[in-house]
Amino acid sequence: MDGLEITDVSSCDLSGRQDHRVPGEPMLRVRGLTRIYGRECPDCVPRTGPEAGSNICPGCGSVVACAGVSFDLYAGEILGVVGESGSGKSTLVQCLYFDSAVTAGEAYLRNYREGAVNILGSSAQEQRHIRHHLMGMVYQKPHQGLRLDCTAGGNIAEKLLAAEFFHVGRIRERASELLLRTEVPLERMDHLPRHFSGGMQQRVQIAKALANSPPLVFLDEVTTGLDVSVQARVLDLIRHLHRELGLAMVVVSHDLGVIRLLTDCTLVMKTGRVVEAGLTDQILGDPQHPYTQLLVSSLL
Amino acid sequence: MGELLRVTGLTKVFKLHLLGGREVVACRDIEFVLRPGEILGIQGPSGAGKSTILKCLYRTCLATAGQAWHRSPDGSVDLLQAPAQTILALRRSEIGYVSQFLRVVPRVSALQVVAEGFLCKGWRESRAPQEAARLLEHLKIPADLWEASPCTFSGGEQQRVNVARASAGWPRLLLMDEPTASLDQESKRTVQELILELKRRGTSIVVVSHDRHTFNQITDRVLHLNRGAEVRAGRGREYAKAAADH
Amino acid sequence: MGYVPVKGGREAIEAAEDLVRYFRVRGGSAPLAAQQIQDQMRLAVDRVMGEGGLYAPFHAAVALKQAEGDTVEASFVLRAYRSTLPRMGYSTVTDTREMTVIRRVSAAFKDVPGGQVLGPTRDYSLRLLNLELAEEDSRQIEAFLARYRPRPDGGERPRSFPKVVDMLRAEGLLAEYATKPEPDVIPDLTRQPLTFPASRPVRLQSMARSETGGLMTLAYSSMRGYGNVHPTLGELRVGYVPVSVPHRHRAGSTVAIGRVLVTEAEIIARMDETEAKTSPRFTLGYGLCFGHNEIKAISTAVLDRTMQNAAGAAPAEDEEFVLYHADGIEASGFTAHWKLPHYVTFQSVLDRLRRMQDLAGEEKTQGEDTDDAG
Amino acid sequence: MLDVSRFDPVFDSQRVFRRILGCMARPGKVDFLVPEESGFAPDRAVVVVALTLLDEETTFAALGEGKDRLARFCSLIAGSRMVPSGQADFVFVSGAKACPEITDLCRGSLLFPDRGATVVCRVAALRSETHERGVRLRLRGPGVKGEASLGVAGLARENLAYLREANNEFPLGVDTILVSADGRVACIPRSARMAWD
Amino acid sequence: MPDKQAVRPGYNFAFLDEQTKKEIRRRILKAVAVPGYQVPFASRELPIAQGWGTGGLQLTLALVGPGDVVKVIDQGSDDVVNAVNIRRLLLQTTGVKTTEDTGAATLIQTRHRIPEERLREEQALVFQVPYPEPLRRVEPSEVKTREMHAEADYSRLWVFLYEDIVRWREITIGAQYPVLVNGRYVMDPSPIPRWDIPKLHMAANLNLFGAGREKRIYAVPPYTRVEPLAFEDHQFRVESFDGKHCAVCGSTASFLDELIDDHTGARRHTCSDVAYCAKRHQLLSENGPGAGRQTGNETGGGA
Repeated sequence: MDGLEITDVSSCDLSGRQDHRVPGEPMLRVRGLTRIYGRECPDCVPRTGPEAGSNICPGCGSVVACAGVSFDLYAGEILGVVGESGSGKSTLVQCLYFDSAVTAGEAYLRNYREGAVNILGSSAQEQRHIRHHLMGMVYQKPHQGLRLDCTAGGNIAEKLLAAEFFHVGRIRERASELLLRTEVPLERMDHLPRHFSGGMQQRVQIAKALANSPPLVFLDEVTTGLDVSVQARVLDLIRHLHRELGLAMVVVSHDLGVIRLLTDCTLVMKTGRVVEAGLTDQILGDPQHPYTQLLVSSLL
Repeated sequence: MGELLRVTGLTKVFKLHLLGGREVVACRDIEFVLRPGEILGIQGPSGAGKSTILKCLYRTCLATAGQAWHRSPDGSVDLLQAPAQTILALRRSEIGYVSQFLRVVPRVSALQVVAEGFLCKGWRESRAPQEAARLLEHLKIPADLWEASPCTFSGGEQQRVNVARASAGWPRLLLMDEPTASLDQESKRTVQELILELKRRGTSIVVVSHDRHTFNQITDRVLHLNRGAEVRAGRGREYAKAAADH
Repeated sequence: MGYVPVKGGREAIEAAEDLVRYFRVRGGSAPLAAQQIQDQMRLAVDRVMGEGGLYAPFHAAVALKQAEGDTVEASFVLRAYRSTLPRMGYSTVTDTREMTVIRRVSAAFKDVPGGQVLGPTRDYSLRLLNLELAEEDSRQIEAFLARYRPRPDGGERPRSFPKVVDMLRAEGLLAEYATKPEPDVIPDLTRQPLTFPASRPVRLQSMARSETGGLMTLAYSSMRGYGNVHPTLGELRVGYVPVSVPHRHRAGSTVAIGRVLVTEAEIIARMDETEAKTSPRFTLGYGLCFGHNEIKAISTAVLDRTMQNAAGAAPAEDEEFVLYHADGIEASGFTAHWKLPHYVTFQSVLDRLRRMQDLAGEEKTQGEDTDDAG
Repeated sequence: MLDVSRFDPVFDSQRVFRRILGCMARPGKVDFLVPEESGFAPDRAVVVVALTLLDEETTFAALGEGKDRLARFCSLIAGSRMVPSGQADFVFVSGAKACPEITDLCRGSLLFPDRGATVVCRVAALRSETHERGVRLRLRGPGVKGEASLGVAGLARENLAYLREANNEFPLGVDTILVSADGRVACIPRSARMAWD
Repeated sequence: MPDKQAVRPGYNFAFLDEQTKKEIRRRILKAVAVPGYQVPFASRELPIAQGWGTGGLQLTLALVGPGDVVKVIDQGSDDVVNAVNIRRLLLQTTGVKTTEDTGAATLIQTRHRIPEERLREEQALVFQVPYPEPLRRVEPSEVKTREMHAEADYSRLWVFLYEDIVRWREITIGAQYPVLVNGRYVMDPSPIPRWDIPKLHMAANLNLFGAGREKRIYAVPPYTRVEPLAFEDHQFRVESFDGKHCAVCGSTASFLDELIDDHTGARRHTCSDVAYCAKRHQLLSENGPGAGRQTGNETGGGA
């Protein structure tokens, strides 16, 4: 055949091949996650949500930030969470990263005690341990995830030190590696992020979140507020790191473009509930729920 | 001879909430069988639901009813119902899809786009770019474009990258939606050759095309949607034979 | 060797104590009687009782004498004395409506039921240095007392008044009373550790013992805008309240054991934004302290309200900041502790600095070597 | 129950406290609270602990055998308030019978682990070596050089298991003062790692 | 036996009332049970200023009994004014026996030093603590530092140390070096020099810490792991007295004070632990050079 010289499959080295067919146990299992701010009453959940058109309980005035959220996240997968502001998507990741307490619900992490323990019910010291060893978080605003008065290297060190990595030389090696990867000039390592541009701060934050190679990373509106060109660079970086490190990620964004670019599966949230869940290209191509159709139609 | 894919009762009704819940039937009760190594064409007028069938199979659309049993080495999977993770795994390992338009991430090079197809099918990091290069070369994408993002390419070039990406790693099942649309004659020929090479390597293909010529050249059998979904033999077999003789 | 280790600390301390005494009496004037201080340095005594956390005017007067008039030092002496006293029991809740008022003003209403009672105040006196006082003798005092007759609407005559805040409350303009105290049992700050978040009774107790100047500074920062609550003085009262304790053997009945002079301030502050459910209402800041100390009571009330600001960032809105820093005994003790020897810590820091200098020196030398090589 | 007037509130409580402290600081160490020859009622050692540590500012609960007598005593003499065992600062238990409530006692919080309860547990006898009638505890952790051994008679193994469960997430937990009928004391702070035969 | 004559009439034994002592005793037991954790306590005002040892003193007053022999030191010396003052209060309110001999004491109250002489199992060392919170360096809020302890979240302190090294090539903390107790709590050892830190690790004696103004009690029981925070490649170091020795007893294995001669301006060094120095000095003068076996800081010294 002219022009077509393709190695035969039989001679192809497939030793790196993994069995993709059987996803096995999910890396993170979330069931019925609920977070209510306020006094709470028995009506809070039944009388709020997409049908009620509000997440404020008419009975007691509590805010049902999210309720009954369940999903599975598999190793190496990127899950998107999309919805307008106030839909509860940020609360969801904040709860999973233990920044906010949950009102109800369970979550199991495969590599924490064989996935047998509800991490949302664990004590604060266990949760701290989990988030230092098994999780990373990138917040919307760099100052939420960075200490602007500590050096860039110090910020990365913080995550490593929390995971009991007590060797200055190796910390600096690892920090250099991460900064290189996130395209932050190495000579900025001992400078304060306070003086960095927004995009560079965000890249330092990503480097910090990934410092101890967590299997699970949360990204909360990480490109919101960045210039378009910087946005593209940050998204690129995330994709690149994901492919390279095989992390599982939960990406929260109100921007469907970001969701389409990064994620495999998506949850669509409205007034604290998941109204639709599925493969991202299906959600974008064939949205089922009226709200999702509205969301997608406003994108296209 | 066996079956790779058996589709029964595939129906898709779009419910348009923004239009007051109007329902649009895209296709109804589609049935067909795809055998290993076979190329099945789907033909019909615009709006007959050809693309929808492919989308339902690839799960970018949710079928309203029906089944689509795909036989994979680990057992049979109903592509219309399987959990998202199974679909994702199948997409990575054995099902490819050529959409009508290429949609890629900006700033990612053409070579990388295609290499990723190899990587996720288990090729080694060191080999994938070579394989990707060969595919691009075959599809006559000029080498000086490989490092550029396909976003900047012409429509024809984009479409060839699209085909290359879906073909990367030799999927067991390939769903092609207008693979030769917007291509010049020579490019069409190149793509047709690649399709036949895929078939030679064991890939089974479902193809939707308006291009009667391509269709006639490559398909083994054709599903006619406008005639009550009748299936008849295509002429691809002979074309393939001719090409091989050539 | 000529070196003698530090010895003789005890002798030095004793000599210093003698010197203190000498400095007090060397002028040769007649010794001050504690009673004189109690009578004539009334406000200093009140301040010492408040900050010392012990209602004991005579002891406070002695403490003032011992401290040569330094109120912080005198309160410290009084508090230390208090530590030796066993806790006999707790009084029942005292209702300040039962106060025998000697002074009462409201800035909220022109004509307040019961009227404004200026009482013993300097607020409207011209602050002219009164040199006649330098010459004051007992004959003049006797003459004044013979002339002075308490007026029917003031002075020592007991009266009680309706509370301004009760009137506002009756009109629904002010938040209701909590149905019960915040914690079931009112905690005692002097017996239980201060932890955060602190309950309101703990905050109020803590401020009642705080240093007047410290509280005033913090409250002033709020008034100037750092966490401003826009206060209006609803009512300021000075007077005597009865103190009762539960009867030892007869459950339910109480025994009156005396009365104490207190100053109470209630400030009415801006509407509360957290209780959006109910119709908007004024909020209240409350302050009470021993003795006659209006600055302290008002400062306490302003801070009480300021600390209730949710999610405030100003120092006066941060209960930890206010309660940890306003205690005069603690602050003065630590301020004074810098006078203690720190030889060891300084030696240790010196060691670090020398080491850093050595390292910097090494670096410099290495740099020069490189220069030479180049 | 005992002659309270013979307990000097200043000097006896100081002495008893120092002994309890010595034992708390050295898990496994056995000391005397009351002279061996004093021949007081078996509960005297418990009462001495109560007089030393309880007052109006503490709460307590009494579980198991003799709880009513003890409760009366603690409220009357020490002025301590009786509350449900899950809220009590001090919980008196009798060691011989299984006492599952041990796992539901206040274990403090991560912010304030010191709010965890103190268990005062009555046992038959305490020896720093194996006791012929009892269980041999092996203790490790702060206060112990290597491993300490403690022989306890009259302590149900279930209670040891309950204690271990109550102390399974340091720094949360309860601290135990074991007092024996013959006036001895030994302690198991929550920091101790415990094993038994 | 206590010296009844020295006791000032009208005061409780050991100054504090019994309820107060009980409260402090209960807190001490909790402090011992949770090594390194700071137990809040109500803290009373004493007749010495807060910041001058009221925390340590309250512990000592709650511990002391007629059978005790008490030693009080400040900066290693029994005769510094603050130590004298505290001893005076103890004497006036308890009549208890005091000593300068470390070995003879049952109870030692100290400010800023641990005696050079190794303490024994039955001895208790009470530290006066100005600031009990090791995290105050990086976080001013008590609410937040308490949370950090609750979650064993010490990374910010570690970052502080890391940045110190990046900036100065070494950790700059002089005295009051933070330590990890029993692998769980980071603790402030009070402003003792780094020299004394190794003495806390697996010590035979009970160590109690009291902060009166800050109202905290904490403890390190005997035989408890106490590890200074350090990096694998930046080890903890004690103060260096390389080539220096005590001008009085010749010791090269004790923490030295630096003295400047009034007349000549020359620098000399003497033992900071005066009682230790005196003991060695006496041995030397009785038995000649070589007799003063160095009993002190074998682990810390010279490192």
